[in-house]
Amino acid sequence: MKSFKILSVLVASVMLLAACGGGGGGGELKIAILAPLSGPVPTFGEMTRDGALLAIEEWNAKGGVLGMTIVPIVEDSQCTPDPAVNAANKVINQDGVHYIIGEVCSKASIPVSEIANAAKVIQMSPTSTNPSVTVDQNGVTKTYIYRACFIDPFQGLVGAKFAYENLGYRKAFVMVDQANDYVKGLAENFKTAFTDLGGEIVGEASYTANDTDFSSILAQIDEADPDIVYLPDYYNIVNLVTAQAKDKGMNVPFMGGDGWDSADLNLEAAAGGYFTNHYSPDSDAPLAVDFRAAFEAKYGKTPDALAALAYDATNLLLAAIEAAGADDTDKVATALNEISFEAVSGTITFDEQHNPIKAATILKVTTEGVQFETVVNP
Amino acid sequence: MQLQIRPKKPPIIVRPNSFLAWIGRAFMILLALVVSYILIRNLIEKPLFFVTNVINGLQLGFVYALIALGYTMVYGIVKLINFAHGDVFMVGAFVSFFAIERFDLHQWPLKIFPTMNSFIAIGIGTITTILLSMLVCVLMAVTIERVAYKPLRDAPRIAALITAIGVSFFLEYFGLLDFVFSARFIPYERPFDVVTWYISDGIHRMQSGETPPDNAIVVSNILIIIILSTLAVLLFLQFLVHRTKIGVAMRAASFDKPTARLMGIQVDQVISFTFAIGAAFAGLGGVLYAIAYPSIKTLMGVYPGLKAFVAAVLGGIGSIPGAFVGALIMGQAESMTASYISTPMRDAIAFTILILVLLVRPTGIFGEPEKEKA
Amino acid sequence: MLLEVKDLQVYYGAIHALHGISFDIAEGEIVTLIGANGAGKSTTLRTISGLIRPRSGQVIYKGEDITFAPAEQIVRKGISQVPEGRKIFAPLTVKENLEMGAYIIKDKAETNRLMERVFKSFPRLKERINQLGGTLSGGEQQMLATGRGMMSKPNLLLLDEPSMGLSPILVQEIFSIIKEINAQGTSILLVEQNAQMALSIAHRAYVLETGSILLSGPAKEIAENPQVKAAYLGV
Amino acid sequence: MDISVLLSLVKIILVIAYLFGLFWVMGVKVRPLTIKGKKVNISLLVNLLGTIAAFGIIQLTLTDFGGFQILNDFDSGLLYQACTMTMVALGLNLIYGFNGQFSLGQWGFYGIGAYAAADVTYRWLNSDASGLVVLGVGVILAGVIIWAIGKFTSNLRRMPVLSSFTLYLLGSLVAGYVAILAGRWISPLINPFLGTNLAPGPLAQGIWLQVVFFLAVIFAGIFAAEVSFLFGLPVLSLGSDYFGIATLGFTIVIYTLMVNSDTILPFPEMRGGRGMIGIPKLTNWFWAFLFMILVIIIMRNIMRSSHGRSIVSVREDETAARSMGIDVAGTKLMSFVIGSLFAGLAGGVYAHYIGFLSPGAFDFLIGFNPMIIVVFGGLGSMTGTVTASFGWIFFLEGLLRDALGKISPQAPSWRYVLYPLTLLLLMLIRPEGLLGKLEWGFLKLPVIPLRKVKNEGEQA
Repeated sequence: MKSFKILSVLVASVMLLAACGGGGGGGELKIAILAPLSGPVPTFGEMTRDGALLAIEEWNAKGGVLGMTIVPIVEDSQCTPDPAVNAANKVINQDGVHYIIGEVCSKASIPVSEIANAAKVIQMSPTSTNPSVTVDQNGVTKTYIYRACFIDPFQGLVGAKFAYENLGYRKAFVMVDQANDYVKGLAENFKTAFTDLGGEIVGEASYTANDTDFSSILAQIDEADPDIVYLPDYYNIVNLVTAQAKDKGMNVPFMGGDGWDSADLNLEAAAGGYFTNHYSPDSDAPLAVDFRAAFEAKYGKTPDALAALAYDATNLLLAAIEAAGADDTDKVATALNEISFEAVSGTITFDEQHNPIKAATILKVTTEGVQFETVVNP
Repeated sequence: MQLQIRPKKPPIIVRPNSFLAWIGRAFMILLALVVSYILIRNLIEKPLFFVTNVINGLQLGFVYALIALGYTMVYGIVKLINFAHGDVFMVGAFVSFFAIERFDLHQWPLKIFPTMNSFIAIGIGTITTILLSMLVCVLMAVTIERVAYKPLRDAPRIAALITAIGVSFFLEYFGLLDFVFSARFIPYERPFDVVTWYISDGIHRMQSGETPPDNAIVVSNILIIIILSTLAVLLFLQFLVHRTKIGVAMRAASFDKPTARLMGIQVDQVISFTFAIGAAFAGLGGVLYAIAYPSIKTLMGVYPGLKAFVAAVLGGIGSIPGAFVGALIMGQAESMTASYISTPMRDAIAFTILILVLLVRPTGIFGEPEKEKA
Repeated sequence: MLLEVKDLQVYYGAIHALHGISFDIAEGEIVTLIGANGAGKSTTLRTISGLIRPRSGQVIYKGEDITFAPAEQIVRKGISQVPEGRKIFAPLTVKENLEMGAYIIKDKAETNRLMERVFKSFPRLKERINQLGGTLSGGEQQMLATGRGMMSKPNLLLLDEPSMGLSPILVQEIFSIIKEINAQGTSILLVEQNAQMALSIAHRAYVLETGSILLSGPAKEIAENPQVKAAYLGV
Repeated sequence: MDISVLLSLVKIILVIAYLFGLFWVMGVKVRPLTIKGKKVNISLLVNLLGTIAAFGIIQLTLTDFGGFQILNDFDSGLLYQACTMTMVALGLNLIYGFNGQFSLGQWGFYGIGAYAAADVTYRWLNSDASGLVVLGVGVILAGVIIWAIGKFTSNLRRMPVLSSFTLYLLGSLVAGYVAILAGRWISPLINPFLGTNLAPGPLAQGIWLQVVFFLAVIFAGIFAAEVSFLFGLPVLSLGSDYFGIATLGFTIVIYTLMVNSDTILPFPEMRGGRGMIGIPKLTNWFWAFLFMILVIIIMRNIMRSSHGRSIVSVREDETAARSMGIDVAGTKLMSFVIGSLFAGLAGGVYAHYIGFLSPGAFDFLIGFNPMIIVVFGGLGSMTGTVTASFGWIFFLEGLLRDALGKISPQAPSWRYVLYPLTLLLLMLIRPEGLLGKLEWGFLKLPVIPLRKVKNEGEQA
């Protein structure tokens, strides 16, 4: 046991050294990017990482923030609680970061937010839509946690309003992935909003993300004969569902949320559908055009909503740091509360629950492309 | 010390037809009755909807069958749950995707012979694409077998199983890398157009944008292609296994490897051959699956692979007709569960069915009773 | 010499099964290995046919060292084994079992000719040609196993306990067929517990005890040996 | 190489050295002291003090002395996860490694334990004692009923498994119903003392919360064990691979139920796929260490007992074991139930470490991890399992995370490519696992001499 004690003393001193070396650094500002880069649930980690890295690169090219070079630390958080917690603990305790961009999935962002909030680290989630990310179970806003995307209730409400008032539909069918909190949140809020407005939910069907065969749900939709089907999932599911619906000769329009926004959306199949989004990809807003061009130039692929939101989240955070004038998370949080930022996805301000306030765009899918339909203001 | 033996009451022997023995059977019968009641009620209420569901289940079941055949053959001969099989299936889909997207392989006959009948040309092009996918899958499976499984043939079975899981994880996570297949969901371009017919009073070909009448059953050419190719594969396999020397050797080797070697059968080659055949069908299945459900991703093989394995177990693993029947049952079970009970529960119910069937027939529907351990 | 076995040492893990066994078989001979349970008879056969690798020693067949050749190659060289306990492929039909015996023969017509030869020796098999191997009786299984062993046209047939579990009449029948096979020019290495039967048809015999050869010589001499008489023949 | 990468490597080595030290000190034999002419055996005392000291070492390094803290939250998080993983994997090793039942259901029981324990403390904190009451009463009552039915059926021979399963199932359902009634009657009596969510009452604070946490974990473990009993009873009669696939199905069924916990099951606080929030983070080194040591001791004592020997003999040869008079089915069931109990306990500890439960964490693909760990460490080696659990967590989550992050922003994607490759290599080089069947220190099983040498004068 003697050797063991010596070893532990040794490691203690080594760790102490490392701790001293890890802090400070003067000209560097570390930002952690937590994204699901591997794991059993593959999602959109790479897009998120690339969007955030692009923003950091642009800031560094401009001379950094407050004169400090921004050093990104990318961690794989797998969209699963345990690795996300480990990643958060690692970047906070080991690397000493004060700012986290991520996670993508709410189920990973929620446990991370608890750690970050306790450690007074600013977390800016680009895409976690679950209200619980920024608010704890008692309804108290977490001081250091922000997000750059809509929350579920908002998009559901906008979708329902648009379907009921603008399109004049009265019968809606809702498709839900019970395991996906994003889809579930949107769907439930759509249902409440639509029935509150006076519409009728003629049917509801659930599926799982691993399903590829939707024919039985489509058969149910055929039976229920709705005016519109609300399918607030990502484009991959949308592609599958709409293609199969088309094969079966169904003409009912589909409607969804920002998950539809992708260069890979099957326009042919989804034509006639609508979705709510942060911005219009063919928008001529200079920011969006620039972002798209820069992203394509750097990575050779078209950015999707996740990349845009990660880019926005990073920019927001860095702008707030600059506005705060110091690498102090309390000051940055204050700055974020007061910020009004021109982002790719619109002008962003934060409400008291740290959710962004921005206008929602309704887009229509046609075979030629996605077209701007209308703007719904919050 | 003296041992004290307390006189034990003589045990009561439960006779097969006594009340206590019937409790379990009554339980199973009750379950069966509930299921049949739900099905029959729905059949009577909405016969058309029911038939539609049966057709949907068929399509799914036939694709599962293609994968399940590979599982069951490999398991039959090496007693290994080849977890990487689902990923071979995925690679099959991706190979055809690249062939179509990058090289327009499905249109080569038209490029060389522009005057060719387009129907035949597309047919030949599609078959070429499928053959290419099958070939790549075969090469991959044989490599995997040689590198990862063969060295472990004499090791404990679990080592091979863990290796299979390792290979599966490797294929998945390597595929997820950006420069391989990436984590994206990729829209799949079908090599041919979907043609749908609806049957109400006679068979009508559906024009694009046309909505079938309310009381029609919709059938697509994809369904027909899947059914035909699966049946062809099944017949081919039956022929192979019962009429050819290598097929009989496969069965011999799966029964008793040392004795098979005494007959001069090169067991390692037979095993590689089995892997190759299974992989070829998985490749075919991958392409057909991608055509039927045109969105592919790197992890697409996990769940179909699992379901197909369950189907193989349900039918009695090691048995070729068993895998086929099991897959059809799985397809129907999923389709019916999704329509009449609850879609999110469909995996759960598929597995519950499996467990219940195993309780009644512990080695699956077509399975032979397990050999005692030697 | 057709087959020469030199100083075979075989281990099962830590257990020393064969302590240096040497013997030989000449062309056209029937040689028998007799010995009690666990003497190493089957181990010897399995080593010759390539299922077990010896730690040291040599197996030389027609002047060629086949000690470490894999089992499937050894069959191709002309050594065929009828394994202990028959080891019929139960889910295969009688015909398929025989076809597997002729696996190394590529010519279909030749296979059919060989099969006819087997059916001539064992007419009972022909009656059951489409029956599954597992459903045959013990005697029929032994016939099938022997027939299957002959299907590869071996120069040397290794027979492991052909009389095991058979009625005396069947044993007689099997042994007469073995003699017949030998008469057609196939050398035979016979491993038996039924020493009396074995010695009655063999030309030469070796007596094994706990992994080494105790006695060897012409079968008749061995049968006369008082030690053998006492231990194996029960006289 | 970066210093922190080196450090991660050192951490792995140290943590394994620590474990070996722990097992050594737990099992060390000391020569009896002679106090006042009497021989006093102090081995047990030394073992106990040593264990406490081992606990103390980590506790000290975890303590924050005014900014000086050797092990930060990252390390402690890894430690807790390693402890829970050890418990899960040890349970699986009992089921698979020692008893030979190829089970993929361990992750399901882990999930059951996690959700059950979390629900109890969650409700307790939200001024609702019904969780504790229902789970406690239900678990105890079901245990009693199962025991009683077991007593009854032990007098019956040749009873079909399905029938006894039906009986047990009915009994458990009755127990559950009674427990719900009990919850309805008893919990209103306790609720007023729990205060409200924002102003917790006396019973929702301090020591009481710890007690409730402890009870919750224990009950959750027993609950998982009872579920495994009901499930295992019919399913264990299947052959090995069939059993494996049935247990895999169990994991998937549990996952599906978790996803639908707020729609199909009546637990709105679990919030289905959105994940359960607001679970108090009560796990600390004390609890993690305590439960882990508890599991290790139970496991080791089982393996040393005659039960342990019958468990191993069933793995080796069922027929031979049966002919020796061993109750094969009962032994299988016992090891399955105990293994699941460990998983359930681990789940409870895990839930209160992470503070957030999402069905995604109980997906069947992640459920292969315990199996991989058990094989990695060596089937049938407790030392191997514990070492592999710690090594695995510290390698994958510690070293790889640290090292790859340093290389480039693209590199973390490779984390899960390197992991299966390591697995493949290990299996090809050492198919029997890292430690084979080796045991060390405390976990060393007594070698039973092949032939007992009778000493003179010892004859009975």
